[in-house]
Amino acid sequence: MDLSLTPQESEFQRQVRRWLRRNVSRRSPAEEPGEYGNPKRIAELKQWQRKLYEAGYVAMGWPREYGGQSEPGGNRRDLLMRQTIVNEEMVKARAPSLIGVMGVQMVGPTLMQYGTEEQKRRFLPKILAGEQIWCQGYSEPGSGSDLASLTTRAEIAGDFFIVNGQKVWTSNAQFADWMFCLVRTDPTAPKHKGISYILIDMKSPGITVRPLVQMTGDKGFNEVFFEDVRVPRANLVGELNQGWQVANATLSHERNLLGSTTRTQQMFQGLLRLARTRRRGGKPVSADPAMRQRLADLAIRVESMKYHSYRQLTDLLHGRSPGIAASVNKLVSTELNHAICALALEVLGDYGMLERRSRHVADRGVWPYEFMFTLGLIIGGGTSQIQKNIIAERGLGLPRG
Amino acid sequence: MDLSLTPQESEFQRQVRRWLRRNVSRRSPAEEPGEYGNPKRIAELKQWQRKLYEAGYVAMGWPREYGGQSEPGGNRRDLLMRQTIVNEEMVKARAPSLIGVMGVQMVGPTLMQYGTEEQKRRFLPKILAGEQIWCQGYSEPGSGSDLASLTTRAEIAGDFFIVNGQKVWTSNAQFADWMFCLVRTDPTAPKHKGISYILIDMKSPGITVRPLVQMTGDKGFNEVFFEDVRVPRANLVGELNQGWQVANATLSHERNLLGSTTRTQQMFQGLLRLARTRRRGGKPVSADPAMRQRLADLAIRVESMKYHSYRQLTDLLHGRSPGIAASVNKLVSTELNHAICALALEVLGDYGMLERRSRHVADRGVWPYEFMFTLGLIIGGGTSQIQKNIIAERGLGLPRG
Amino acid sequence: MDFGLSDDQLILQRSARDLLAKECPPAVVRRIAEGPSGHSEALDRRMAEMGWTGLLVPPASGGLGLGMLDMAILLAEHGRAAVPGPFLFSALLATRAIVRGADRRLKKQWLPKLASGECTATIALLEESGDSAHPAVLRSRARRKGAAYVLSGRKLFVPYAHCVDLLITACRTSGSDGPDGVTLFLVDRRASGLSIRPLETVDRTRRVCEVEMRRVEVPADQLLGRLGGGWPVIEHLLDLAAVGVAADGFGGAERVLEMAVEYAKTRQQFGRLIGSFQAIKHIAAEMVAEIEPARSLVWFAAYAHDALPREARRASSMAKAALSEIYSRCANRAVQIHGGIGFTWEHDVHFWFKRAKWNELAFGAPAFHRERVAALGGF
Amino acid sequence: MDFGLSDDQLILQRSARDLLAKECPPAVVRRIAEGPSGHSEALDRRMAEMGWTGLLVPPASGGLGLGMLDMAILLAEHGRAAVPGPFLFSALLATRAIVRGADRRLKKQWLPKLASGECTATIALLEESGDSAHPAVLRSRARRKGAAYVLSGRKLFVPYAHCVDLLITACRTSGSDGPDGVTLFLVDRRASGLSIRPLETVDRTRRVCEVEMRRVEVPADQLLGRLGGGWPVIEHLLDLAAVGVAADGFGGAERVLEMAVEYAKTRQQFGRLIGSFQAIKHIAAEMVAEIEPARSLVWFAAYAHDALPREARRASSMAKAALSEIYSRCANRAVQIHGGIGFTWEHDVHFWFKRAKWNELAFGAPAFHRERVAALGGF
Repeated sequence: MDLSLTPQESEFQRQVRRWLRRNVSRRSPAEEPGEYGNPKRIAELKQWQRKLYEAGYVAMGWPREYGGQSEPGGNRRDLLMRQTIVNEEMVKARAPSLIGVMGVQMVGPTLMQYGTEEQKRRFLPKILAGEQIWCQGYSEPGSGSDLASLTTRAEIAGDFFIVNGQKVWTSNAQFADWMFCLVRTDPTAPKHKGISYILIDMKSPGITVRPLVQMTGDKGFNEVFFEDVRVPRANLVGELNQGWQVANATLSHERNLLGSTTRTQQMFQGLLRLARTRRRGGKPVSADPAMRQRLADLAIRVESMKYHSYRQLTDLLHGRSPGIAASVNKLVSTELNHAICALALEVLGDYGMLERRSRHVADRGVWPYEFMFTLGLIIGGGTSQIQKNIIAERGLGLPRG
Repeated sequence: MDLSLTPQESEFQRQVRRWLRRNVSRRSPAEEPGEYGNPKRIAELKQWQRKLYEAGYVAMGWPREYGGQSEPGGNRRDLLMRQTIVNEEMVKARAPSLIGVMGVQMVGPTLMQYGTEEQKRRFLPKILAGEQIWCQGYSEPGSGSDLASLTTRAEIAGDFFIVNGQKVWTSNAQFADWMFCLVRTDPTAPKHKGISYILIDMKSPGITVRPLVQMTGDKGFNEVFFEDVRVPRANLVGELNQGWQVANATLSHERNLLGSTTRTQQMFQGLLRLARTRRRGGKPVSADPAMRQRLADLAIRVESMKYHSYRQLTDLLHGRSPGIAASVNKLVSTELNHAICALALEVLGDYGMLERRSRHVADRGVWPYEFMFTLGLIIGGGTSQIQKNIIAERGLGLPRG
Repeated sequence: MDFGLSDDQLILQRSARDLLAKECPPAVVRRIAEGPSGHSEALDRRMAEMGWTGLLVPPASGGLGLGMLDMAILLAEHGRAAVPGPFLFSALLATRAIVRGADRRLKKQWLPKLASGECTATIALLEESGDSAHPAVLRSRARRKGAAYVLSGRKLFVPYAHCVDLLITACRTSGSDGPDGVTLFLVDRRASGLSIRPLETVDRTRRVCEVEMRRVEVPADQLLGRLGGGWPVIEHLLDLAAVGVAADGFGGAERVLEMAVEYAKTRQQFGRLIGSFQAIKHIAAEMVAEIEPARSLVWFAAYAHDALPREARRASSMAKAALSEIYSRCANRAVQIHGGIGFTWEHDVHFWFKRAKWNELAFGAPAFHRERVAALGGF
Repeated sequence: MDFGLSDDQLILQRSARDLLAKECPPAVVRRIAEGPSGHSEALDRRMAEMGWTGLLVPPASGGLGLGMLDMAILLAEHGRAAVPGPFLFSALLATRAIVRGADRRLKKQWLPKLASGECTATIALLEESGDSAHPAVLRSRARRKGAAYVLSGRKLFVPYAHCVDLLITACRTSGSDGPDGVTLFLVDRRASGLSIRPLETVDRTRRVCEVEMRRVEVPADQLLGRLGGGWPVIEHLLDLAAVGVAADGFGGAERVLEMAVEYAKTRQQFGRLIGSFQAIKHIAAEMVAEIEPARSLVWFAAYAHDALPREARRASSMAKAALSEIYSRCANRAVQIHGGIGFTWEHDVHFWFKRAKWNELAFGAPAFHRERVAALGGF
């Protein structure tokens, strides 16, 4: 165990800090609730990802030929470490996160594992540069937790799949360029065995995106309808009808993404600032002993997830398998984030119920927004119940129901 | 809604108080951990029940011909109210509870519903007077939560059942006179349809009682072995092979017993005394704001169960069905009692781990004892999981798994 | 000893449930929630016709002269239906402020109008500190000027100030920081110098406003009770608010449980109804186990206001602390049982989810009330 | 950046697990728990042979010279096995008290013997108040008399005082109520005037005693560190105890989870394995979700003692607060998964259940440590 940085890493950390100080604008803070509804903001965020990428700060661990910095020689451990430094400094600097995160963290790693050489070259560099925003076509109205029951079908006609059906809860579909999508290619096979994983250009004719309004009032996710949408067979990832396996790889990346501890730390810091500055009965809220208990309880849970992520990073550096860690991360982090927001609302009292557009709102309304949004994340990406099933069955080997 | 007592009830309350003041000895307090291991104490407690009974304070609502005070004319409501007053005053006076509680609260009501006239006359008066201590022969090594899978069998031979098999977790079997027992009388029928409910004299030849030691170190419950035990057919309650229905009546009484709120109130009062008298950092523990939050939280839960029991009493007085109330009572009360004990241990700190025999022990060691015992009650009488199943399926009509 | 509802109360409960099911179904809640004013005049009128606005008003002043338990029964139905509008603030809080605090003249002036629904009112207590428990944080001031008082200051989180007729407003009338310097005034919403700006809130079934008072002249005869005598009335109002919100929360918790159970009985996943999964069953059962005993806590607190005044404050805080958390937890679970659809605007459950949070935070969060329970219980 | 165990540490972990599985299986725990002394000389000797008693002793004094992380790894294995005996108090706390607080002479006198297991020690800090966090509650006194100090007073909850050789005892040596009046002495267990009475405890894998000191003469050269300099050492010991107990709790929590899972894989009810019920699965999964991240908290706290001393106190409290509750909750769930059998003396799980409670309460309950986390975090 050694949590210190090497002199090189420290130097790199200083570089990153300097760069962020220069490039993170005070006016475009990390936490802007519901920002994905605003086209101008989307353009800014794409621009921001390009800038980060050009500075060499996005997905460094990817192979050089696909836009990363990893060499066959094996600087991968070094790069993973640097990436961690970048991610941490971004949180500290309250920099906006990557708008193309589903590309970078979900479809990218999946393509590296299952994609053809041509697919990798075609998509990966653009994913990194923020040129291609991706969305995920998994859930359907009839298949949420029971993902494998999906019915969107893709029939093969010559060199194309002809896709018909509907997806739902598709975050970012309203501005995404591409979708990674699960479709049924063999309706006669058992449900897990007739699914394929294909990449769909969102500009294809026959696609209709209809925004769904979230309980926050934002249009963050969508219904996506496919009517005879033609998708080249070259966009198949992995084998035909073997999409379930590919999908699971992405799901695990999704769980890690939703279970990101940097986000949690950022939220807790915000809560602490709030509790220290808001006053009740003439004292800062953070001086109230009962409140201190609850703040400390959250602090401990946040810190344990931080060290837990260090441990997982170490495992990754050593090439050890993470097991069901992604499910634990997803389960714990989403519930923890929601708990942080709930306490923030309590700190705020009546102010906690003010909408972000309202006068007198605190922290631009991020707390009630995130309070709701984090509940959505407890549900999305596999509900807490599903994660518990996974942990019990795959992690502990308990028999399937 | 009217929580006041009538002048008659108030007068009765004063009578009860006076009686208890005269008859509750300071030296035989209510809370004597593990007292059922001690034969002298058992004799005392039987004596105490007889005294209570002779004073007219036990199961007043039972019909006069079976030892109660209820007349065909219909003074039952009045008696139920008086019984409630007695029960509350007994808690306040910290009087020992009934040793024959399983008779009075479980088999008694069941016999009144399902027993023959002869059975009622034979058993009920002795149950009340504390002459007959009863135990419950339900659980078996292979059938705990899945009670209906029991295998102790009773074959009919002339006027007798011949019983063979084994029961387990049989509280009080070591000194009980009688057992109400579930036996399989038709091994070929579906599991719920081949069970009968019979009454077994514990002095019958062929019965072996082997005490089990609880985690508290006490011998509170037992294994009971039956080897060709002859039980007269006259001891069958209800129809042959219809015992499951009878058993369920008893189970519901058991849940109410385990969910008794008077016990909960007594425990909470004890916790509060403790928190007010124990000191930390120069102040009573109850002055610590974080501790006050937790005490108040428990106080609220305790009080809500108290009023909840008033509501159930009112429903009973009006002859309304309690529905799944017994399951809610059992689930909530046992968890609440355990939580009260857990907080008491925290108030005590290192003192909380002292055994009842130890020097320096607080409150005669009742807290760690009850901390364990209440966990046993979360498990016994249908685990919390089983109660939740019942509430969901019978109460909410959710489909069976 | 009777811990139950009378026949009249059962009728009140039933008629309220029926009326609200008809006049305030989720579609109406949605329409009002999405609209600018946050209430429906038609619905408000219907409720007045039912006599609900006069529930607590003595018969002599044209009301039904009923008690807090009746009001709690009614408010539980409001909570079930998530009724939007000023009812809680007008028919319970403002009305009781006048019943309790005003002299005969003021009662005669206002109670008949409040009872009939001709006039509505609200209470303006909170200011920037967001703290209603400490008199010292009150900054608004009233100064005598001839036959009037001149009020200046800024109130926040004033429910429905934008649409009621009357604001019962707390101001400081002496140099003292203590409770004896606080006076209540009945302020006409249309008074000159008063500017009212709605604040946007997450719970769209409750609306609150910022109220700016710039030298607002209030006739001296609109002083409620004694000069400097406002604080005990405010404390009483907060107790009533605690019970009222708890009752609302009880009804709301029952409703979200029903919504969740209904959904679980129709939604299929993995080839079976999700309600057949033990995880879902147990979540629902835990909701029952919280809601059922809590009902009695609400009833008792309301009853205490009617019959056991010395227990009323503690019982009110108990009910508020418990129901705040229970409603929030139940709403959270109900959303989770609904899955993705529960997170959409399109589905109704979020209206209850947000109302649960408002209920939790307004009039003192659970920790505040628990500390009061401890203090009043002599811990 | 490496948040993991070194190869040496993995070997230590593996060899400890193997040894304890062999030498301290549940049958041995039971035998010791049911016996009067609460430890096994044979087992203690084996542990000394492994070098564990000297783990923290510098090589110059015959120890292994390893750090707190190594000790935490070892103690987690002790927790897994629920090892009874004075190890934690002797090899961690008393040893570190000497390593940290004693001068060269005392170190030379005691460390080699502690390292070899020839001598064992404990710490005698608590008194009737049961409070270790405030110097003011210390009542035992030591007065200089020639070449000796004379100690009088009563200590409570002194772990294994009945069987160790040396008691590191806190006494007041000045009139001051503050920390500067506290001094530590090395007291021979056989000293005249010392009477030791075991107290009966629920957790039979930990034994504590009452220690009465009646004019016990201790040579002045057995004063640990400076006169009046005991308090910082005590504070350091409490931090170490927090980490040590947390590590024990981590191992214990892992073990009860394993026991529960094993049982759920073999016990049938309703015609299926109980581990196939979603309710059981989810309870087990919740245990995993608590235990897994908590492991890192323990490692970090131990590592902080080795490498980041400024973070050590806060990290220790974090680990203690978290693992106290996690272990208790996991043990509770494990008993529940076992059902009735889990409530018997005959089944082993209760030894862990009780140890979890001891761990929770000793050296500061969770609320105490959370407040420290808040204070040290500048909340």
